[in-house]
Amino acid sequence: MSDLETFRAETRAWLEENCPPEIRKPVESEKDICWGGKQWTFVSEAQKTWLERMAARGWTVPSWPKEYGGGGLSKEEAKILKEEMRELGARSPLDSFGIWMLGPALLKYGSHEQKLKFLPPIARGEIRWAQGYSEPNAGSDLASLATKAVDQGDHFIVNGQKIWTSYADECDWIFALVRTGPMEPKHDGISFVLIDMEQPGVTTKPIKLISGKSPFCETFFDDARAEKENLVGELNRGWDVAKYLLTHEREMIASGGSGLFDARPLGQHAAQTMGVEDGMLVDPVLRADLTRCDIDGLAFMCAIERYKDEAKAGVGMGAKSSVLKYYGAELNKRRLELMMDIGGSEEFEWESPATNEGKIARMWLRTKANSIEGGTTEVQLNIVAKRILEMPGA
Amino acid sequence: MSDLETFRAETRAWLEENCPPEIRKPVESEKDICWGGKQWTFVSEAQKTWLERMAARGWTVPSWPKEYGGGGLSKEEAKILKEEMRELGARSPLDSFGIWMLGPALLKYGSHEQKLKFLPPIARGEIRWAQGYSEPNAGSDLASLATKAVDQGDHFIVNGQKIWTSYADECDWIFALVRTGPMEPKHDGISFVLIDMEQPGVTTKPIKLISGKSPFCETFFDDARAEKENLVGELNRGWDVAKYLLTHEREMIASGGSGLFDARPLGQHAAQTMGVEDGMLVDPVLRADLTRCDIDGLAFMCAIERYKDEAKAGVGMGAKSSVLKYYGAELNKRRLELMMDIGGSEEFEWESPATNEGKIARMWLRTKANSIEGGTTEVQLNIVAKRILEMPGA
Amino acid sequence: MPLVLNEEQEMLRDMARGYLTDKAPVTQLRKLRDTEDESGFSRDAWRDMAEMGWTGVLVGEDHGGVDMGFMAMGVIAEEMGRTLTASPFVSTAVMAATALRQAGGGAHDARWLPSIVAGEAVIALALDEGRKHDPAKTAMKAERHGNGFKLDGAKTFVADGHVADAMIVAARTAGAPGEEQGLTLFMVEKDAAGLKTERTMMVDSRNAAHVAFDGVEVTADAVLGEVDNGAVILDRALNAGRAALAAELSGSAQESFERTVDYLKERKQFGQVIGTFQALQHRCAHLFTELELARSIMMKALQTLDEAPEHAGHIVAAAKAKVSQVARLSANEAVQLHGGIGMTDEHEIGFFMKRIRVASEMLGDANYHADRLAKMQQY
Amino acid sequence: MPLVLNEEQEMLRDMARGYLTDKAPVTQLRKLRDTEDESGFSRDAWRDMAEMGWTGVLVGEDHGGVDMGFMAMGVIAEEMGRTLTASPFVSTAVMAATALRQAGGGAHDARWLPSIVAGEAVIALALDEGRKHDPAKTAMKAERHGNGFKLDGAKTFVADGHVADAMIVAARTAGAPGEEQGLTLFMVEKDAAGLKTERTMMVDSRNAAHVAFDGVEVTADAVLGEVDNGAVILDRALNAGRAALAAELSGSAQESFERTVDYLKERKQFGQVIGTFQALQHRCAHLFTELELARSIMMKALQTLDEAPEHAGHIVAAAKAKVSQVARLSANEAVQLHGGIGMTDEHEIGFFMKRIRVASEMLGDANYHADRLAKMQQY
Repeated sequence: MSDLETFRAETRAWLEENCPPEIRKPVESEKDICWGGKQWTFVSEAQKTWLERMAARGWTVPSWPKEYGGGGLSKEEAKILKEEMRELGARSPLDSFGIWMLGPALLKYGSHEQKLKFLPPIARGEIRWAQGYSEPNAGSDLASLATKAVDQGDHFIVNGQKIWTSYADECDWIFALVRTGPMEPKHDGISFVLIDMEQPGVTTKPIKLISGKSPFCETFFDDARAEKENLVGELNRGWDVAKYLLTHEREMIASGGSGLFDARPLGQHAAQTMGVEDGMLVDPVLRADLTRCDIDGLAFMCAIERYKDEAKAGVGMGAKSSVLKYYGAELNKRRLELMMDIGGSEEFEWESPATNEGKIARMWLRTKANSIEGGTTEVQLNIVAKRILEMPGA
Repeated sequence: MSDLETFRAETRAWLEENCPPEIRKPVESEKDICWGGKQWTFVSEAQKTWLERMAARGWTVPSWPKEYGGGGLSKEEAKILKEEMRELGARSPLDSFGIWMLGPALLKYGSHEQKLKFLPPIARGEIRWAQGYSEPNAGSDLASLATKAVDQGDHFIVNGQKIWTSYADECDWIFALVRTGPMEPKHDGISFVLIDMEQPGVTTKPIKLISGKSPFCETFFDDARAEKENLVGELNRGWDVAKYLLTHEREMIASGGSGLFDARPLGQHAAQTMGVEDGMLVDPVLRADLTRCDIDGLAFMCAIERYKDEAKAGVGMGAKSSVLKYYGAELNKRRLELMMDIGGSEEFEWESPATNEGKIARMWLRTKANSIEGGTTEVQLNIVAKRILEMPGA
Repeated sequence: MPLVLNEEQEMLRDMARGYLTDKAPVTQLRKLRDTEDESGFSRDAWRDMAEMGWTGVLVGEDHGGVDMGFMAMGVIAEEMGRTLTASPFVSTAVMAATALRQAGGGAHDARWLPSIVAGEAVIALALDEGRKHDPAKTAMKAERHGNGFKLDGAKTFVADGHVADAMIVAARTAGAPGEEQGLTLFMVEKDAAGLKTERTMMVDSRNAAHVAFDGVEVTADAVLGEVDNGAVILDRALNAGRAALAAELSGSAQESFERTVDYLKERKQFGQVIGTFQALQHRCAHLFTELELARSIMMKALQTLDEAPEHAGHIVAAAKAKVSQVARLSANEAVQLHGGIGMTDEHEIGFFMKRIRVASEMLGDANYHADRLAKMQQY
Repeated sequence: MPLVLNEEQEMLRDMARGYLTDKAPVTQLRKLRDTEDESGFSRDAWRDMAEMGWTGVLVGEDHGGVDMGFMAMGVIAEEMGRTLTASPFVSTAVMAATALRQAGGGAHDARWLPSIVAGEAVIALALDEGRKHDPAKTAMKAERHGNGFKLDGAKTFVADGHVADAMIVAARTAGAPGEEQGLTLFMVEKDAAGLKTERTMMVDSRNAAHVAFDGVEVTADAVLGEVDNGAVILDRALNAGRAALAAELSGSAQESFERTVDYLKERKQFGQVIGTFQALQHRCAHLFTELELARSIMMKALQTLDEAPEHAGHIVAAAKAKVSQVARLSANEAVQLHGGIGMTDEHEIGFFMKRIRVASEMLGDANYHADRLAKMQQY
């Protein structure tokens, strides 16, 4: 048996023994997804046990080094762990921006002390992190951010406002981009700092969206304190960290492309919902839109497959993630418009149990953000034109 | 009887008596439209007679002053003449760029001598004029034209190339924009000159289009001579004349909006051509496109009607012609794409009598120029954004 | 009649815009929503509108109306679309008024038209039975019962149904679902035994009702128009309602577009006002052109309703289709071009997207009307 | 099999691009057109292609082919699309080869496959009878006649029909027009009595033939596959042909797009390279994205033909629909963005628009396949 085969067998055995039966069922409600943090209330004893057992092996962050709370697994081993968990139907023990975003940033740009201090609590789900990037006047043009951090010797005093900070009201710490060099060219005066949210100078306010409640918050800094030892990377070089994380995020979105886009054909859904007469959907004009949308959806899935295969083969071009992000967002919006066409007036019931509180209508409205968040459609088109097509600047 | 009623009665009587019966039939071939000029061969004695009789009354250009060969009619009288001619089914005695374009320019910018010299031969159909504006490197950006006219005292020596000069190979004279001030800012160094084409320095070459033969030519000036007395307007102020004519042209196109766009519904044409099964077009996907296109066509016709009524009422906004030009061109292209969809493989026969030598295919290809000629779609959109929406410059 | 507003209509527009902007703007709708107002519209504003004559815009002077015609009706609806004003204007002052007037001569018009004009009565149209509008599919039965009829069945998506003093109910007295003919219209008052109305809160913060008819008995007098021949009056009422919605949608679409262009002239990113970006300019210019076409065909539909209402079906269908499609485009572009802020409930632009969606679906969406037009032309 | 070209296929692509750009570029098509060439394609080039093994790309080694599969076939077709190379590749090396191979075991494959591989035989598919492709609508009759059949009827739009040494003819031996079943395929040689072929020059400077069958008698041996059951083989041949056209269209669309982007980087107006205008950049970026999707689904179709040809109908239909639609968009944008010069016959870009139109119509346009997909899914 090869080492990897041994690893697979051992992993399977361990999972069989340690994963509680409740955890092997599909996620049913939002609370089934464990985000951790000081405010977290476990939805069940099993959720807690599972987190503790996995964290003890470092398997909440399987490929991080062991000394920082990770599992120290190789790429191949991590893949096997993922496969075996899927095989068993095991839920993820812990999801968080700490794992997805801050961790990779610290691993690349953090000092050894910072890693030791911050990574293990992330791995154990003890500290929940928020992301503080966008501001009301710094959206697509993130580098124009204005939140100020003034040097006070051993700490900074932070003033300003962040927006779109997901779950900020449930988080303990925030990693934020702040302006430390007000006189420098805009990209050169930004730093990446870690701020404890448990202080009077930090407050949050949830944002209600057109689709209803949302995980998004506004976060306000009013003479908040950030220790200098919690500056990640060099002073005024925070843009490098941000760029690294944005690329990382975009790749995550692109590689999980299918998560972005629900590819189930609309035609059959419409046939069941609206009815068919003489073998044809009762609305023949809508039918044309549906079949075209389904074809585009299929082509989109093929593009995702092809790009993945190209990446594996080490061929193909960069900036693919912009191609997928752009098209996936627009297609998803189109798809939900069509879902609303299919559902007709019945989808309009906003608070009725019959529509599951307007589920489809809220999804429809929520998709409108797909082409705004994570880089707007306009920004993606700019990237494709500039980086792939190499069209000249104005 | 009012004066206008008298005029109408007299006009009707005169037309009845003087319009040859052959001229009262719809135009059948291109040669039935009389363009005049030295190279013109009348297609019939009637065509010649009709031109002579109308020209004698100045009714080839009814609203031009009598001293310049016009009819001296008031707006109301000219309208009555038009109505009575339509009533009789009488063809136009003379069409020409001299009437539509050069005439208005001379009436506004020409000297008395120039008017006396050039307008009457236009009115009589003796001299046929070509328009020399665009150049290979001056399309949308007309003001970057490079055809040079160098001052030689009493005349200019002209060198350069014009493109898209309609019927230049059948014309006698050309009105052209030339660069007389090479050192001036680009709009300020252009002059509007009249050039005799019967000289060795002027040659023309027909342009074949993707749709086949076309009226367009390239016109080359190789040390051609233009008399200084044939400069219209001031030296280096030719751009004013050009702008005036372009606006005039755009308004002509917009007011004849329906001419730009064939509004006959496609749905019924498709039903006849492709067939209907169980009350529905055999291609239900195409059907959706057709009915949407027909709705847009109807809305377009309503917009034309509304703009005309607004103009009459003296309300509404300017730059409407760009709205109509843009939409009409795109709609026409879409319409011919659909005509090709309807016709299917049978429309592909390029030289067969069955398709009237590929009539619809050639129309389809020809419509592609609709969004290029007379100001591209992109230019129209710029105009709408800037002039109507008052969006800021870059 | 030219395709422009006349002086009287322009005055009406100025007055309507002034009143609505001042007294019934989008903030009113938000407040109605947040306070979970029982009626779902402002009774005060509705009384004001009655005083200004809007409730009687389509009612003859014999019944106290101002009888200004459809073009004027469209002016009011368009302005209401700009402010997203919630009111029973379309259900009551447009559709019910048209149906009652068309039926004319009986007792119903005398009974209801004056109180419509007075802003007292709200009358809803109970027609749709499924998720998609399609009058021919009406299945609800009205069976002969003594001298009258007994109604059994259910209606959905009845705008203003929960506050209606009476409903015009379409039920089948002949033929089978799928047939255009065989419908009869009944006036059913709110306190009829067996009538149950359940309000539903809608995505656009307006409301509509589910209405159940459980053996509702009505006399023969309740029939509006002729038995089995309700389609004649229903078509007129629907054409009026569709044209009103087209006007409303046109107003909402224009308003959201104008707000967006204003925003683009203000918002800065990358050191530039984003309205300078050519790609956005071209999208705005395209949308403006579409809005112009939509408004033109909408006005043509109103003009035709004034001049030749018996031939208005085709143009009204085309107008409802075109305006619905363009308004949706406008709403989508508005939210997208507002960026993140446009996604928040705090900003008003989302209200436009929601109302446009609902109004574009009401009385038949763009696909429904496109399909009808194709059918009218036998293909 | 991953959705990328393997090393062998990449070598094939490089070779094909090199050869076609050098020996059979767009200028060759122009010359064939202007000289009114009798065959409508270059016999020399076709011989070269045979030598390079392209004619045998789908033919088994037992008949002299290189048997490289559909992905390789697509590589060749895509490159031919880039150069608009006229050849009987699709009719002969793809459709006829697939049909003959599928029928297999009889005399036909042994008779024809080696000479297809050798670049000697041209074989056309005589299928369409009307303006729109729809095999089920086939009405042409083949009646039993002695031991064989007698064919009466007419076929249109038969690509390479006027130069074909033989045709695969679909005719009805059972059922009625509109039914999928009841077709039989016949191999009919060019000198058959009663067969009349009339060449038509096409908008894309390629050619197709009208073929009339006036009591053409064939023996029972002429049947390809089974009587009444021709659809089995026909479907395979059509899937192969549709995938080849999708690949060709993808090549033409990419080439016209790349030429356009290059032009935008060169052409100056208003003192600027027009490629700097953001509105044009966004249109190009959108089109690029569409081209990527189109190419991906086209490759998926080829991959499926290699791996599970019996299940390829759905993906091939979707690919033909998607690529046809995107290629037309590409052609339209190409001409528009080239401006006036793009309208001239002198410029090559118009040739792309013409060929894309024809290839997108051949073997079913986007609407036809979209409709089929909806029908396959019972709606």
